[in-house]
Amino acid sequence: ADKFFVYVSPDQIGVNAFLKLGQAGIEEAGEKYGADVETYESRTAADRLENVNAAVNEGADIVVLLGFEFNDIVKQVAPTAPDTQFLIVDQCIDDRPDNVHCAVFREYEASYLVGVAAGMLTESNKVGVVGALDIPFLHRYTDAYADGVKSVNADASVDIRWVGGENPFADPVRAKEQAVAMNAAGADQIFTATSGGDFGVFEAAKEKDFDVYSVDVNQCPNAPGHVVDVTLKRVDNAMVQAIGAILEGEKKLTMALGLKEGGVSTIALEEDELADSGCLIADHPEVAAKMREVAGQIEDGSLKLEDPMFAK
Amino acid sequence: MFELIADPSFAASIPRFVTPILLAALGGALCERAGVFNIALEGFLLVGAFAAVLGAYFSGTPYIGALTAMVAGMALGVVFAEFNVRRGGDSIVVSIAINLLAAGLTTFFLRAIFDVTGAFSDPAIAGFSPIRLPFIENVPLLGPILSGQALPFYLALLSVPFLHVFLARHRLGLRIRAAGENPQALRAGGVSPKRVQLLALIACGALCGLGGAQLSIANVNLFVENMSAGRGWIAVVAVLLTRGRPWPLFFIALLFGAVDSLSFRVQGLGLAQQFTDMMPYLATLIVLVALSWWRARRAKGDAS
Amino acid sequence: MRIDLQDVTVRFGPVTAVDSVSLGIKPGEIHALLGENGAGKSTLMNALFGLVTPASGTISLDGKAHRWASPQDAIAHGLGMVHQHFMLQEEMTVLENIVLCAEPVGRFGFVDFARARSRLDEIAKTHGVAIDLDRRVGRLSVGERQAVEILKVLYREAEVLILDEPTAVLTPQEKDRLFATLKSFREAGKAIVLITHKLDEVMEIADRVSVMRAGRLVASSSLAETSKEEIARGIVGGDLPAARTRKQLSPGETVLAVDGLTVARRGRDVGPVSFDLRAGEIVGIAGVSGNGQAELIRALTGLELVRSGSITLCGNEIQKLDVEARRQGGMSYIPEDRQRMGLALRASVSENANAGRDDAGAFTVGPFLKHGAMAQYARSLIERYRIRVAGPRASASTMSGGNKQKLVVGRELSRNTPLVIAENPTWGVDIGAIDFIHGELMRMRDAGHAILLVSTELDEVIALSDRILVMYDGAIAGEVDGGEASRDRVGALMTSRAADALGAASPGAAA
Amino acid sequence: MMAFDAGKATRSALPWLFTFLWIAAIILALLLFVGAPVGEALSGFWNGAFGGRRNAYLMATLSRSALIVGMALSVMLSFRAGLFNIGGEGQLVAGGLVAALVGVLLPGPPLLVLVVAILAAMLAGALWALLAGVLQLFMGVPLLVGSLLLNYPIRYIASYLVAHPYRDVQSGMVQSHLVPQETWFAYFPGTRLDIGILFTAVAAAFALIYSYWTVHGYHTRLNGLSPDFARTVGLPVRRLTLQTLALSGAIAGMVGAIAVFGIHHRYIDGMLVQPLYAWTGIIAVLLVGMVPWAVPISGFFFAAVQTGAAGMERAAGVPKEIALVVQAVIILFVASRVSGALTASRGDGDGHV
Ligand SMILES: Nc1ncnc2c1ncn2[C@@H]1O[C@H](COP(=O)(O)OP(=O)(O)OP(=O)(O)O)[C@@H](O)[C@H]1O
Ligand SMILES: Nc1ncnc2c1ncn2[C@@H]1O[C@H](COP(=O)(O)OP(=O)(O)OP(=O)(O)O)[C@@H](O)[C@H]1O
Ligand SMILES: [Mg+2]
Ligand SMILES: [Mg+2]
Repeated sequence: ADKFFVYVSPDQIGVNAFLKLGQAGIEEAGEKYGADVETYESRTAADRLENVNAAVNEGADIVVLLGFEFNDIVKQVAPTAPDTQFLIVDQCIDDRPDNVHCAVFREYEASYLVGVAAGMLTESNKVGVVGALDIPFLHRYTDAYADGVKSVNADASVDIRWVGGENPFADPVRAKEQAVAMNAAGADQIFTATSGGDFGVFEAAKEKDFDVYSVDVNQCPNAPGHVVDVTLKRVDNAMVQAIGAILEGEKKLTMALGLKEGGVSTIALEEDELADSGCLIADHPEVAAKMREVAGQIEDGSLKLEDPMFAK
Repeated sequence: MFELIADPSFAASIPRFVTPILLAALGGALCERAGVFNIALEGFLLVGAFAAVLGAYFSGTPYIGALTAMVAGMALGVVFAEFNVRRGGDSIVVSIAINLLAAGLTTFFLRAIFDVTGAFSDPAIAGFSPIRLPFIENVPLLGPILSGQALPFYLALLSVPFLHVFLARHRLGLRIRAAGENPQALRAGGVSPKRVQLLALIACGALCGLGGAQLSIANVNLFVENMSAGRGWIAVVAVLLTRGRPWPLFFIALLFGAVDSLSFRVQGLGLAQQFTDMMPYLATLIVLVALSWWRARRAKGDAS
Repeated sequence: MRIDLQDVTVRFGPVTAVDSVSLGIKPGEIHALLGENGAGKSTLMNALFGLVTPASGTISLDGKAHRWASPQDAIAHGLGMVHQHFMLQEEMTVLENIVLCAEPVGRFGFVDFARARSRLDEIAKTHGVAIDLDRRVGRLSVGERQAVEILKVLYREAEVLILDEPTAVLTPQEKDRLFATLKSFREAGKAIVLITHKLDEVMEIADRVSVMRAGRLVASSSLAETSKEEIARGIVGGDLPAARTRKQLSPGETVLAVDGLTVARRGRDVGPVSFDLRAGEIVGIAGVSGNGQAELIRALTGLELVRSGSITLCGNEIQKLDVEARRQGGMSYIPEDRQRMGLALRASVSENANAGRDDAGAFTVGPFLKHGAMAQYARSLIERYRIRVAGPRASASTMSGGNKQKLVVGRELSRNTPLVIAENPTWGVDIGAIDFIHGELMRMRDAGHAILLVSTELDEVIALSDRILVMYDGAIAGEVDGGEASRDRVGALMTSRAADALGAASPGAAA
Repeated sequence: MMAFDAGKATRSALPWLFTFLWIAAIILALLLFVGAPVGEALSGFWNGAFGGRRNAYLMATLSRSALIVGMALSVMLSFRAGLFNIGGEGQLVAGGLVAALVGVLLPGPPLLVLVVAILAAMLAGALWALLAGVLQLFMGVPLLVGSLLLNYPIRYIASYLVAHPYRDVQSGMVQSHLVPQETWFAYFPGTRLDIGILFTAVAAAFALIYSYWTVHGYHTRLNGLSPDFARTVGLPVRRLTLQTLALSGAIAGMVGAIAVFGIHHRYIDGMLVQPLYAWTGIIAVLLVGMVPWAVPISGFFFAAVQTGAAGMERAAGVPKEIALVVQAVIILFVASRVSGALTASRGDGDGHV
């Protein structure tokens, strides 16, 4: 092939559904546009820089970078590599040169919807959320979820906890313990955004029999009968679209993808998938209906949500 | 705060935190007593966790999983012995290398065997199910701690008195202590200290392997890279602190497990996660300082 | 059981430690093995015992040739050895030490301690060697430890006993008890090999005497056919150095004054100790090791804190000062443990020679070292003290024990301080080096330095000291004038409970 | 200095050859296990470590080795003094954190800010190391344990500071604000290698001179070889311990500043911990038996193994994890030869005492 795309992940791809989607996206784009593709996985901040440099050095036409971790690096590297196009998925930077493009998501819109469901379904009036690490990005999940809960159930209390520890994005043991602890404290609806830890939360749900919510892709089959709904993030679609636009010569492309653009979603909104999803939401049509209603308000702008990432 | 501690799920979680640390520390204690300075418990645990998943996945039973983990740990013990005991490599160097080797091999085989990076989870991984103890489970405070845990926990509990008696009265236990204290004398008695140290390392590998199995197929049912997540280091500290004596070791491991378990529960009280993460390490430091202060006092008291 | 060593040769790399030695040991005899340091005695016995493998030669028991794979083999065939450096586990009890490596096991490999106890009861009855089986060895005196070693050998039903310098650390009284026990073994028909440097003991107890020099057996005959002088000539390969004569000097002013000094120790404090030391005299401190000498020295040199009392050096109180300040105030120290405290073995000779020098200006410029000046200084020590070593850059670990000791002695004596503390300065070095070191100490004394000599070697203390202080149980038990000192007199003051360790069978000492 | 002896060298050549063959065989076995094309993997490794357009990958290796060698030097100073300070990581983090915070918060001319930040980073590293020393000397916590444990609090303190009070909110990450662009280290012309490596070079020169030619270095070495000996000849052991730890910590702190001003231009949570700079430094030192002149070479070697492994992954799809295995295998075989030899020479002599 005459074109060469490189996807640089910010972390180990592993079971991280989001990063896996990025890999799927680059492969799809490669097929669609006839390009060789490669994936460079990073583990550390230093790796990220080295990988981006290596991608340029290996002559990539388009370097796709997933995650906000690459902002500084792109700022440094892009001006020195005018022949390479950089696509940052998930965040954008100011004062970009022409060869830097962005595609961002408004995950908090979907998280808010999931919060709405949890707020309606809780019987104890206590809900919980576990994030991997107390970082701003994950507040898009945790805070938006909490806001969603409060919007339908002002009395409900939301317990926000973090996995932390030595290995926050892949510590199912601690994730599970957090979920168990929250459940013991009364929470019956728990949202998990813990990457590798999600499995731990699912196990806790199976053992202690409570409802969970998760992120990125349909995880309902991982704990049948316990996952109510998940937020979806269409990284692959976004990537293919953005790469197409870049190949057509677009400069400083910016794509922002929320509910409206179909960049994020939840199972409840996907009426054709709903029945076979294995998600509990299928058994709660009134909740799904409410979620669709709120989604409509968000899409038409009548309900405005703050991006929790920049809060504080 | 009180609510947190009274919560039965807190009590029930303690054994899950304690077991890997305790098993690794008991293994480390055998090495310590045999005069092998093994600070690679982290690596031993990790290999155990991986091998347990491997065995449990392909056999479909957690027992084979635990057995695989123990065998893998024993193999790592042999590697340690080869380089430290037989070739005379510095124990700290060998330990660091073993830790690296464990991290490298587990991630490497994770990718080579299961074709994933980061983590491997599959319904086919057969985990331990909780064992209910008929009468004990109804005892108020102890019930949730002692009943409903996985097999490795009970084995760990039994190991403590067993190792105590073993070191005091068993032929090999005697020789292990001799190898640690005055290997020259053991050699003069016609027993090769190196052989004894090899055996201690193998036993250490088996115990750590079981500890790893608790992490990966009892606490959860999956393997994640670097899953030991510092627990081996805590075990090392426990061994150094107690000079490898089983009973004190048990209480120290219990303390660490409880603090660890407590530490992220207090997140619920609004403490920043960074500070709760710090707690086990600070608790360890405090115990260390207190212990040496107490020892110094006692030594003084003794002399006067 | 009769033992024959035939043409046994042992090599360590290029060194031939034992060179084609043939030796017979008969049952019912005490066979003394003598020779200089490094002559190969221990190595020969280690070969017999399976601790080292001979390059060639055979070992036969009752005419049957054997090759040992390990000491266990030798033990199984009835050999027992008491090593000079005791092979004991301090943290374990006496009983555990005795059964270790020969454990009577019950089910699943657990040790049957009850069976061991009853066996030991019997042994106590037949040979009169008994000791409390539940005490920790770390708390035993030297004599008691030796009893444990002997019990170990008896417990294994040894027919042949090898004792490597068993008497070096014993008081005369303890020695008597040991010899009584050995005689009872001889009557029981056991063969005994006794390695020692002390000719009087050989004359007292041996039936046969063999002498080694430089790895070869130079003489072997029954005691009746030889004489003390002949043996001594055999050991050194020539005539003995003449006995030293001491110049009478009148001691000068007080250099060191110790007053009511007590030092913390586990169990019971050491002290209070008080004594004076004047310029131009050698004061010896004798005593069985473990009676507080080590603590006293550590307190004097600043290595350990003083609990109470005062130390005055050249008129200044120093008990609160650190080691460096005390050394600068006029103290030098030859530590007993040259491997650990006297030298940094992996550093070079030059680095060792220059450590702790007061005249820093002579080998430094600002923060930098003058390697040349350091080497020069090391060379001067090497020459003056006739140290045999490749050169200043050689690693200290390449020197033999005597030469290591000379380096330490040289370094400390050349500081020319008013006070020299010498702790077992000739421990384990051979006759030539001993003579040299004694000469240097006497020379320093004659030049008006004060010397505190601490030694477990009674003969050394008696030969060198102007006054002798005897320590027992953490205090000074008495003082003996150098001129009137005799082994018995000093030995009586050194008397310790340890003398009881070998049982009531032998003539006891008053405790 | 370790004298070079030709006769010894020939005698020890054969075991070294075997060592090398063992390592090669294990690597080969791993490559075959994953079915990687061996030739491509090896050339990918070489290219990834030393090649690239305009030597870009060599520059990456150098950039990595600036930090690894720096940490190795820090560790070497402690270890040679017999101080098992394995808290380099914490000292590194302390330095990096303080450098970034000073860079962000201190107003003034860039050069001044830079100088103050680097000095402050060194001070921070030194203080963190001293804490471990104080714990050992005055509270009886063994240095090995104390220094290890102290790695964790500082890591979480740093994490907290850049997650809450000093977070760059706009970036959405747990990281501090950027330090002013004028304070960034310049690149060598035509490369993406910053001048941080010059600091490491200066530190290396200092460490070598210190170890071989200074009185302080001589004294700490004696203390390292035999603490009992050092005490007996009246060296101020406590002071030496604290001074050495401070020195060692200061170098680690400086390395943190290099990472901030040369590479990341801010403090990002985990940036100094995850790449295992400190542990790699420890290994680099132990691999060569703490011989000072060999330490920078050894550090560079490990940087090359790491970047080379990434190159191998790009070129032949060999999992990068192999680098960890390779490092471990090299350490096991080589270090056991080196330290084995050291122990042997320790034990000789006449056997008395
Ligand atoms: N393991 C060894 N490696 C190298 N050389 C050794 C070893 N053991 C002993 N030697 C050397 O062999 C020679 C004989 O030593 P051996 O210990 O047998 O002497 P010895 O007669 O017992 O002397 P001593 O009176 O000091 O006990 C000495 O030169 C010693 O340094
Ligand atoms: N150069 C050496 N290298 C290694 N090991 C040695 C060396 N010299 C001696 N040894 C070991 O140390 C042991 C004890 O040494 P040695 O024979 O000198 O002591 P000893 O006879 O018990 O004491 P002493 O010399 O006071 O009689 C030897 O048997 C030997 O195994
Ligand atoms: Mg000798
Ligand atoms: Mg000897």
